[in-house]
Order: sequence, then C-alpha cells, then structure tokens
Amino acid sequence: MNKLMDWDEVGPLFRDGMSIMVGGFFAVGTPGGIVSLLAEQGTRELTLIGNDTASPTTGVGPLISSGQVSKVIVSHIGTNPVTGRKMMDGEMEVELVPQGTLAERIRCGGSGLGGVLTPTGVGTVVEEGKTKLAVGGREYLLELPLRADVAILKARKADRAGNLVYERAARNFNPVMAFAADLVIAEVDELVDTGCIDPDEVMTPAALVDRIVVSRKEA
Amino acid sequence: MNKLMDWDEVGPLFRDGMSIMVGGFFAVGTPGGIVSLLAEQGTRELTLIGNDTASPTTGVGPLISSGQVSKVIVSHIGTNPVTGRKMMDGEMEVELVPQGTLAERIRCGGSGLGGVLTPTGVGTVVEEGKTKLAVGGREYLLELPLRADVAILKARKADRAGNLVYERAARNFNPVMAFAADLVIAEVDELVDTGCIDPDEVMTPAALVDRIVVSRKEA
Amino acid sequence: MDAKERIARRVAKELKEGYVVNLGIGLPTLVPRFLPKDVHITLQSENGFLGMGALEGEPRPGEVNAGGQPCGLVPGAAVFDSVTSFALIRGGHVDVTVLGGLQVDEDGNLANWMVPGKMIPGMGGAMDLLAGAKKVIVAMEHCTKTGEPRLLERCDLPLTAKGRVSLVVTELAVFGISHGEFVLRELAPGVDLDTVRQKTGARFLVSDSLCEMAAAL
Amino acid sequence: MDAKERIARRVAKELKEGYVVNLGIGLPTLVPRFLPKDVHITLQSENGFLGMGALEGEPRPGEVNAGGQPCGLVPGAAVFDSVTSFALIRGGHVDVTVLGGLQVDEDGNLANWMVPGKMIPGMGGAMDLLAGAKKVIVAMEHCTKTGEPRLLERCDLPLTAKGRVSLVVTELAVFGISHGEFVLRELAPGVDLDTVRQKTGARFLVSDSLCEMAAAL
Repeated sequence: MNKLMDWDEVGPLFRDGMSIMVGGFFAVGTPGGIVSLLAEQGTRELTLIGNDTASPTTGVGPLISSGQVSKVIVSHIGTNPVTGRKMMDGEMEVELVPQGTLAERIRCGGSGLGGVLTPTGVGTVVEEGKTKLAVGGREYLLELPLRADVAILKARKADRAGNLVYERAARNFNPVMAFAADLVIAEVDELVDTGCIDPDEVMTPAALVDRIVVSRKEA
Repeated sequence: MNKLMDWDEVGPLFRDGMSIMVGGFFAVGTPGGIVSLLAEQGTRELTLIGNDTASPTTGVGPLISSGQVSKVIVSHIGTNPVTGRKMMDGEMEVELVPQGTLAERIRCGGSGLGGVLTPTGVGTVVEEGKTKLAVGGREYLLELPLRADVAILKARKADRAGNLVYERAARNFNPVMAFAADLVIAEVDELVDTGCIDPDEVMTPAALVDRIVVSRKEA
Repeated sequence: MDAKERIARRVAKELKEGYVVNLGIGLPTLVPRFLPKDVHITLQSENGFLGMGALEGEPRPGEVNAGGQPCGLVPGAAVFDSVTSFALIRGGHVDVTVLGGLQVDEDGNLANWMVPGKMIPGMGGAMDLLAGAKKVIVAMEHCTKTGEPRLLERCDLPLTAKGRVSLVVTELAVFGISHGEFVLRELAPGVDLDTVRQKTGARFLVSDSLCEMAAAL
Repeated sequence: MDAKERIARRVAKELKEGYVVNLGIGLPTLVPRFLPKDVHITLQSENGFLGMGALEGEPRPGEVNAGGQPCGLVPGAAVFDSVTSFALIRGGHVDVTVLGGLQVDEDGNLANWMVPGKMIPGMGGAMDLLAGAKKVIVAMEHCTKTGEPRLLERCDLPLTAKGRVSLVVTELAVFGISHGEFVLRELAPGVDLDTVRQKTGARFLVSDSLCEMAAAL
C-alpha cells in the first residue's frame, strides 16, 4: 500500500462540489501546495471547512478570491475582506461557528459521536435552530457532527506509512480533521522511512492518512 | 509555585470519602506509589474512577482488597475476583461503563461539555435511565460528564513546571483525567528541569498538574 | 486441527491487505498467525496504540496488549491515549473487529459480556468496538461446553450490542447475517447440514453457493 | 499615559501568580508588559499552546500567536491541537480571559463579535473563552469613537455571551458586575463621578470602598 503520490496524482482526487476540510490557523498549518494546485486546476463549488479564511492571498484565501468556493464553515473571517464582501453580496455562503464548537463538531464527525452539549453560544444567535438541554442546572446547546469528503492536512514530517508530526502551532485543526473525512491527504515537508518516528511522538496515526505528497521546495 | 512534593506531603492531600480518578490499564500507567500510600494510611470510603480494578495485588486492587473503596466506576472487573465478590455481597458498588464512554464522560467533565451522544450501548442495559436521541437517523445515548475530587496520574517524565510525558500504553486514561479533577497529582519516574521537554512532545500541559512526586526507586 | 485453530484460520481469510483490525481477547488473538505472507494488517489495541506486533526479546515498559500481556510494536506504530483509541474505534476507523461470543442471534445481536448472577467481567471496550467497527465478526465455538447452541433466534443473555454482527465463524460452519436471518455459507470439512441444524438454535437459510469452509494456509 | 496604557496597567493588577491567562487581540495584549516582576503567569494562545512569550530573535516556524504574529515560547511551554486548546478554555482551566468589547451590560452580557450590516469578523474563540474562563475581564475604552457609551443597561448588538463578564476596566473607571448591576469601584485619577455618570449608559451603584484607579508599576 503505497500512500506516497507525485504532484500530478493530486489534482484528480478532487471534483467540483466537494466539501474539503483544510487544516490551518491564518495559513499556519495549511497545505499551501495543495491549495495552489486547486486554484490552478479551477475545481469549483467547493465547501471549505476550517478555522478561518486567512487573507486574500494566503491560506485558503486564493480559492475564495477566485470564486471557487460556494460555502465556508469557519470561526473567523475578519482577516479576509474578500470573504466579507462575497458574503454581503450573496456570492458565497458563510456559516460562522465558534472555534471550540467547530473543533468539537469535527471531532464528533470523526469519532462516531452523534453530537456534544456545549455551553458556548447559549444566549446568542448561535443557538438559533438548535436543541437546548439543561444538565446539572446549566443550559447547553446540542452541536452536531461535521464531516467532509476530503481533508487536506499539513505536517512537518511523515513516515512512509503515513504517521504525521506537526510543528508548534501549525498543529491546530490538522489532527482532528484526519478523523473526519472520507479521504485524508497530507502535504509534508519531510518524508522519512517507516520506523523513524518514535511511536510516542506520532500526532496523527498512519491508519488515518490515505495519501501523502511532499511539499515542493521553494525556489 | 513549587509543585514538587516529598512523599510525606502526599498523604494529607487525601480524605475519607473522596472520589479519585486513577490512570492506568491493568496497572500499566497506574501511580503505584500513591496507591500504596493510600493503602498504608487507610483512607476510606473512596470512589475510584478508572479503566478497571486490575488484580487483588496490582493497580488499584490493594485498595479494594482492604475494603477502603465503597464504589468503583470502571469498564472492566473481570481480572479482579475480589471486586466481583464484593459487588455480589453488596459490600461495594460497581458502576460498569463502556470503556470509550468512560473516556468521553471524563473528557466532558474536564472540558466544560454537558454530555455527548454515543451509539455505544444502544439496545443494551447500558441505556437504562438515559436520554436517547436520534440524530441523522441513528439512535444515541446521552452520556453525562464525570469529574473527581482528585486525579492521580503516572508519567514517565515531568519537568518542574509540571509538563508530563507518558511511555507507550502507560498513557491510556492519564491525559484525559488531568482535565477532570479539582486536584491533579502526578507520580513520575524522572524529573527534569523546566525547558528540557520539547513543547511539541508534552502530553499533559503543566497548567493541568497541581503537584508532582517522584517515584521511589525500587530497592 | 482443533476447533479454535479451524476458526482462527477461517477468520484470517476475512482480513485484507491494509486493514486496521482489533482482536478481542482469547480465540481472536490466534488469527494473525494464519495470515498469508502478502497480507499486511495493522492491529489496533484499545489500551492505546496501532501497530501491535509479537513480543521480541525482553518486555519493554508500557508495551502491553489489551489483556495486559507484554507485546511488541511494529515499525510505524503509533501510541495515543484512551480518548483517541476510542475515537478510532467508535469513529469507523477500524475495518474489522473479531470478538468472541456467548450468544449471537439472527438479528445480528451479540451477547458476550456477562452472565447474570454468575460472571460479570464488564464490557471493557467491546460495546464500543461493536458500535463503531466497520465489520464485526464473531469467532466462537458452535455450542457451549454443555452442548447448548450459541446461535439463537433471540439472545437471552444481556446484549453487548444490537444488530451489529455480520459474520459468525464456528468450527462447524460460517454464517452471514442479513435482513434478520442467518445464512449458512460454508460447512467445515466432514460436517453435514443436519449436524449444523441440530446444533443451531435458530432456523437459517442455506446459501446458493454453499461450499466447504475455507481456511487460510 | 494614554487610555489604552491606563487600561492595560489596571488589568495587569488582576493577574496573580500562577494564573493561566488568555488575552484577546488588540488592547489586552498590552497587559503582560505591566506585570510586576514577581508575578508569573502562563499565557494560553487559542491556536494551540500554553507558555506564549515575546519573540526573541528570528521568527520560528509555527511559533505565532492567535493573531498570526510571530511570538516566542517560554521554557515549559506546551503545544497541542485545537480540540485540546478549547478543552482547556471551555473546561475552566483558564483562570482569566481579558477581552476587548463593543458593549457590556449590567447583566454581564458582552457584545464584541459583530455589527450587523457593517462588520462581521466572526466570533473566533471568543464565545468559548467567555463560556469557559473562570473570570472574564472586559478591557475597553469607555465610549465609542463617536462618544456613545459602551456600558449599557442592555446590549443592542448581538451578544458574544450572556452573563459572563464580572469586571470592566476602562480608561475612566473600574466596574464590577454583580446581581444585575454595575458597581463602580475605582475612578481614574482626575476623573469625577459626574463625568462617568454622563458617559455610562446604565445606572450603577457606587462602592462603599470607591477609590482611585490602581495601576501596576
């Protein structure tokens, strides 16, 4: 089972209309090579799920600027004015989800849970349309699972089996997204032989990773 | 803020009637020194929360054999016949919880969640007395948070700040319990200076750990 | 070939290249030794790792299986905590789980975690495995020690999970379960249909393609 | 001393030895520079670590704060994923969060994440921080740029959380909130009660122990 791909194998894995989870927090921990490739090949009508929409030229921003995205599910859009404009103009749907709730919803989607009760958002517009339950005298919102067709992750290092290691705050949403998509693709800076990562230091187990592509070196 | 304790400071932290979460899986990852100390000082009417009750002489077993435990909340008691006998005789209450559900309930207790919906146990005695909800056409049980007065953890290594690193399958329930108790005590094999553990390799952040005690060397 | 080996050899044929597999304690742990050399699976151990292997040399600290016995870790193994272990299990990231059973019924219900008034070991991770593994195979001897059938119309012991079993392998036969019926697919060499009927506590369909029970190696 | 510095200096006095603190973007990030030397706090950054420090030397890969700016990690720092980050935040493991505000009302409600039809940056981690931090301090200028009060009987902007604010620090005054009422505790040097009354959009109690606004350093 060879998970390692060349870059020309990456593009055909994506189709118009797909939902894609993208790791990263303001572009830190976002697989830039895969995003660039999607921008180049013009895959359209995407639903993107991630922390934010970065800026018009960083992170997932280029896909939004080019009009390839029909919906985003994110916690923050304030750093990308294009997102705000497209939302106001009705060109793109924006579902805003509190950051911790987003993490929990993805976690539910990836771990077989039907939902979680969170206090986050009680008494705000976030509660609209949601089931509210009281437990131990406190009110909670029932937040539902979130999954995607594909998750694209960025790791510092992978072994050939697909075990991943992230660096510092570039970890963020990557590990949880690895559980929650039908196809999981990791873009990695460094590839090592299987057995070269101590099992205690693996942050995403190989069993969750379907394909690996090594980042192009910057010229 | 000095978290490091001598062994004579450990005993006074415990009182009769406390609920205690204990890391470990069949004694692997259980803080044996703290368990021995509790057995010696005879703290009574304890509620223990953990994966299992190990054997009469290993893990938390000695506390059960000596009659110091009034209730256990665990996933498995099959390896400790004393637990089974005390349960049958009505000397000790046993709440059996599926292992994944136990992990999630502790996780809820430690992360501010009011509960989770799990498919585990639907259609079995586990569902008795619980709220059942259907999400996306599948039935789930609402499982509620679990917390304790104290969590006692076992780690391979700590720095003086309290960051913990576990070894292999001795990790198990330790990291999640670190979130879910009012007082968190770690028994560690090795103590290193703060700054000697790479931040990416920390498994339990220091902010969760209140006190540290270094394991006595085996004679 | 004794009953357990026959069962283990047959179950081994269900495990395909690349599968992530969780094996229950007891009989299921025999399965890997009968895998063909060209089939590589990854064993998940619910106490917190992927990539369980045979013990080689001295036991190493923390390297134990879910039964508490020393084991090895293969190259490419990954260790995690119990929360993550059950996220993998419940979340459908385990392709196959092979579990022992006390009773299985025609609705795919399994009872294997307690006998009221007699034996209450607890469910451990079994209920989560049943709820979450993509495919559940029960590997058990066809009858109890006293000759009572274990394949039933309706389990009378407390269930471990409802409707999750899709394949039952015994030393006598292989049954699929679909739409509330057992379907006999294979008979062990030298075992006839009447014997199986007599030792089975439920009616069953006989597959059009009934054949002799396959065995790995 | 400008308004922001006055606010930051006052907030700094709320942070005690050993506290785990999460600071919102903007004004709150000024607070640590006014901490007394003998007070050691741990800064939590919601993008995934504890132990944020000042950038020293060249930026290092992945070492950025929640605003995406390069930062440092102190000795004893710990990195984790977003799920863990918010388990810490929601689970009460952050002692204090200091957030900016657009409006605060006498029920402890805060609005700081959107202005309908005008600015919708999203809530990011703010709603979780409000729901989960042990203590929520709002640090903001007393009035808007156009002179409208930000302390109100009832917020009219969409709320970030209900009833979670317990302290409001502005350049003019410090208010506690309890039982549905603002309580004026401190007045900035040279600021009189009438000025504060005039610039505040809600009635408030005056503490028996009203004193001059304290400032760290």
